[in-house]
Amino acid sequence: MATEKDWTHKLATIDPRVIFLLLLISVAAPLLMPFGLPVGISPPTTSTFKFIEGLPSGSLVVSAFDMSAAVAPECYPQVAAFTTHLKNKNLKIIEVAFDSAGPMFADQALRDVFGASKDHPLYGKNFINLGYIAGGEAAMKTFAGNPKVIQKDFYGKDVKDLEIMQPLSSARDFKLLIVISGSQVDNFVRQFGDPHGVPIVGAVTAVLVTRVMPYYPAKVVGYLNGLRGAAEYEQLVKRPGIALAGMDAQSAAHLLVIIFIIVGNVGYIVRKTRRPS
Amino acid sequence: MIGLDARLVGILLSGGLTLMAYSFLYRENRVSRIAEHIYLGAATGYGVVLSAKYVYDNAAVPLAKGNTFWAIPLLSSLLLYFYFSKKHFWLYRLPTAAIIGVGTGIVVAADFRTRLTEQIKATLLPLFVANDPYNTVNNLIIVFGVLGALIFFYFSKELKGPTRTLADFGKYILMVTFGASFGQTFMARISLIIGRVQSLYIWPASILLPLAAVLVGVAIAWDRRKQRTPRVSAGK
Amino acid sequence: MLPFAPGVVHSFILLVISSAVMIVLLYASRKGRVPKIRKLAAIDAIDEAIGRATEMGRPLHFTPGIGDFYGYDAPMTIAGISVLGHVARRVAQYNTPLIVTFAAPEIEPVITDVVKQAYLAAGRPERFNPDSIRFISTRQFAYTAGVVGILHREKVAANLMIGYFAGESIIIAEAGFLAGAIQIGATANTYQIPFFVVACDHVLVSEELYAAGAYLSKDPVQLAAITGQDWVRLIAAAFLVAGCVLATFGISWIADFFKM
Amino acid sequence: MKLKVPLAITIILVLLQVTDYYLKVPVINTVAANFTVAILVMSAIAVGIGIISLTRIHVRRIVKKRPHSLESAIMLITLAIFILVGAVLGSGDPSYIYMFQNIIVPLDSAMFSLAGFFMASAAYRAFRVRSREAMILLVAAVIVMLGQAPIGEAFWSGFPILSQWILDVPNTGGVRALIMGIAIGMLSLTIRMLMGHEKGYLGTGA
Repeated sequence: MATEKDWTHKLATIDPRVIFLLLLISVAAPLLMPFGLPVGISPPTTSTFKFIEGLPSGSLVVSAFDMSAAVAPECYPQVAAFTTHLKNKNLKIIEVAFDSAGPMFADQALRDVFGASKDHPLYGKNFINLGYIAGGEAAMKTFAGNPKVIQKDFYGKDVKDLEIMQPLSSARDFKLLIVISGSQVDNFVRQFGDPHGVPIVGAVTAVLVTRVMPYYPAKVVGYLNGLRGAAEYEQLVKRPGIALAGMDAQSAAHLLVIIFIIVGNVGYIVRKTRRPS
Repeated sequence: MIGLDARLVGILLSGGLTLMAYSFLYRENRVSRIAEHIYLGAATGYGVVLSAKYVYDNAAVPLAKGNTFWAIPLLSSLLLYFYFSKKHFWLYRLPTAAIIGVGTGIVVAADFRTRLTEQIKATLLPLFVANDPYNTVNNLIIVFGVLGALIFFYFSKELKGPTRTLADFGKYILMVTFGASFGQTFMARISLIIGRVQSLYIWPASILLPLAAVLVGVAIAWDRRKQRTPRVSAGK
Repeated sequence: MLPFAPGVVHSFILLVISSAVMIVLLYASRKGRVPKIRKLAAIDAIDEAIGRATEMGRPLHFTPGIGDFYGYDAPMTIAGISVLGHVARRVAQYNTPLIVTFAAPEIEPVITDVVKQAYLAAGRPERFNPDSIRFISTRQFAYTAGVVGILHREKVAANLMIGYFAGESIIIAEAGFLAGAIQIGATANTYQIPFFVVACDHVLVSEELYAAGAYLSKDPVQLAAITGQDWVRLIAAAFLVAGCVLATFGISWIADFFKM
Repeated sequence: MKLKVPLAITIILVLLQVTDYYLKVPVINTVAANFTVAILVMSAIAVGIGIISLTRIHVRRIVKKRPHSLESAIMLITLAIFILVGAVLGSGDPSYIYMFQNIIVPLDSAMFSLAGFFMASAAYRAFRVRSREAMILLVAAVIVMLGQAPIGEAFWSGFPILSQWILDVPNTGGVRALIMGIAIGMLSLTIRMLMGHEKGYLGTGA
């Protein structure tokens, strides 16, 4: 008979805090001492890269920051990677946020990639940070219908005086919409993709990928899958960054959890097979 | 402007708050409670400022410039505040009904298309692809998976016979979906932990790490002394 | 011919048919046709959870999630509030402590109204405690932090999460588990369902959320709406089967209809 | 009156938005667009309700000297600081951004990252081979995890391919069925609302 003190019981009922501690160590250690496992590049990342490569120089691209600060560790490395790509291809970038934290990251991306945001000589000409529009999907609909509905940019400048906004009348003028999101892309497909035919690229958290896939490749032309997608894109734009560094920590953490799942099942199965005897 | 010192203080502050929040993983305690309440105050206050800015920029300014349309939402939303009145409580329902009407209307119209008819359209796959067993099998799994999972939710009666088999297949497909979604999310959440750990490795936040380790050690020793009986395992 | 937006005709036709089917069923039930619905274990478990909190004399926590009244989350919030009405009536009868938390301030008046009316309907208006209705924060994870704190500090016995949830679902559900609460999760946000599946005792999967309020009301007219869901489901399935069979033989009638 | 008027407002606006989506009628499209912006402003104004009741709860807790009143005081002080600084300096001011970056951002990420820890403990506990369903759930989750992290590829190069197949084929089927069902459920709820049977959202408790 299996008793309460039995080893199988112990295996099946490990204190969650032991798991928490080991998980923390498995993430923290490889960040200090990376072991450098190779990262392959997946097709959706390649198609994202190719689509942006194929845009004629000077095309208008909208980066929609529907991201909260909480998903920044996953999404911001993506933003940095593709903003670099947009800059290298000399495309015009309109940054707009549908989450209140978005404008800060939009600003940070400009500073990281261009070296400055609102004080950059090309601000208002090659890129702009329109700031946050409250109201979720309803706001997206309004913006898609008339991007000039926004009166002032994030820094309080009058938007109508800025060169980049002049040719805009509706979302039809956008050559690409990059959705940076940890919540959903369906709303962007509904308000930009379906009614205005704007191609969409998802710079999304790994969670969201299952929700993006039904739209790929018809409405969503490509997507980056969380931190891994960022690590892949960093390789494509030849700008290795924090995403690549994090991949070893990912490997260790995944391995740890799978080991715990196995251990738990060993305890469970042994107890179950013993019981009838 | 913000100088170097402010930057260091910022790193220390955010590192400290991260560790305070993480102390919850050991157990709910005063330190984690303080972090929680700082967070509640800061985040809510920030939300208020952004909402106020939105109303000011997008309604108050246009109204002041003579666009009278904006008086409608501004005034009608004041009815929401009758919520605090005992007598005319119900007046809050008028603006709420408007928000719900518009909010639901937008989503129900678009969703019926995006989530139902577009999905049917995407699933109209041939059940047999000549000389391509791989795609034939995939199509069959998708089509019967969708049908099975749809039927699985059938509310009107318990299913029997072949429809039961189809619904069971649907149930298994749903389980695969849930498992896959869970597996995919895990990487995302680990990314968040990576982000936090990386921020703690930056000097001077790194000096907090040994401090935190000592405090947790003391807390564990304290708890052990207090109750010599074995602690609850696995939660419940 | 109506001036349709491009590519929506098929959807409009199906919307009209589906709505018509549901409306006809509602009218039929008003005339006394009582629809049959199978037992939905996860929804029945709501009453079990209330019973458990009552026995233990500890609070029941209810949250409609972080949703508000517009956009994608609106219907889930509304469905959650509909269940809250039922829950509040029960806890009013049993005098179980109730805590309702939420993240969108505009839903506060509705929630207060629903809970107050429920206490009134149960004949116990004096038992209503205004402190039980708690707006936490508009910000997603600040809300989460607040709820997690409440689950532990107030020793919640039953935790009902019924409405719109996003990334916080696993945090609230696992914190509820660690606090020892019996838990029911319900959301139509598909990619959060797995977290409720692993951490909750019972889960209302996607559309069951929308059926829950009607099911609990036991009102024949509302139950008819659930039957309506089944009819529309069968219509969708019929289109699928016909379309796939035709597609197998290279006939694209149905596919063409969906391009209209 | 107290119910019929709000119900009428809801019905009219739902129908207006549905018509707006399907039909190109300039008058309707313009009116509908104006309403969508108007409700954004209205819900932004509603934030005041939250602040009033939040303050009420915490002040009451402090005044009545209930447990955790120190925490309540901390909450109210931080709340006041964030509102006042934002109101005086504006939300784009460097100091305000500094406060946001160093207080809200780390707490946002720390709180969200708890999900990683909790997924690990939940997976350990729930992924047991108790039934056929549980086994399928477990196997799918583990394969996809191995397909995601580079370590999976290091074990067997097939993991990413198998994981991608799971995501592309069975998962697509499952997700489609779920979201189709949701659209149907949502329609059913809306019809119940419009027919005046589902009144919970008007505060009458279903």
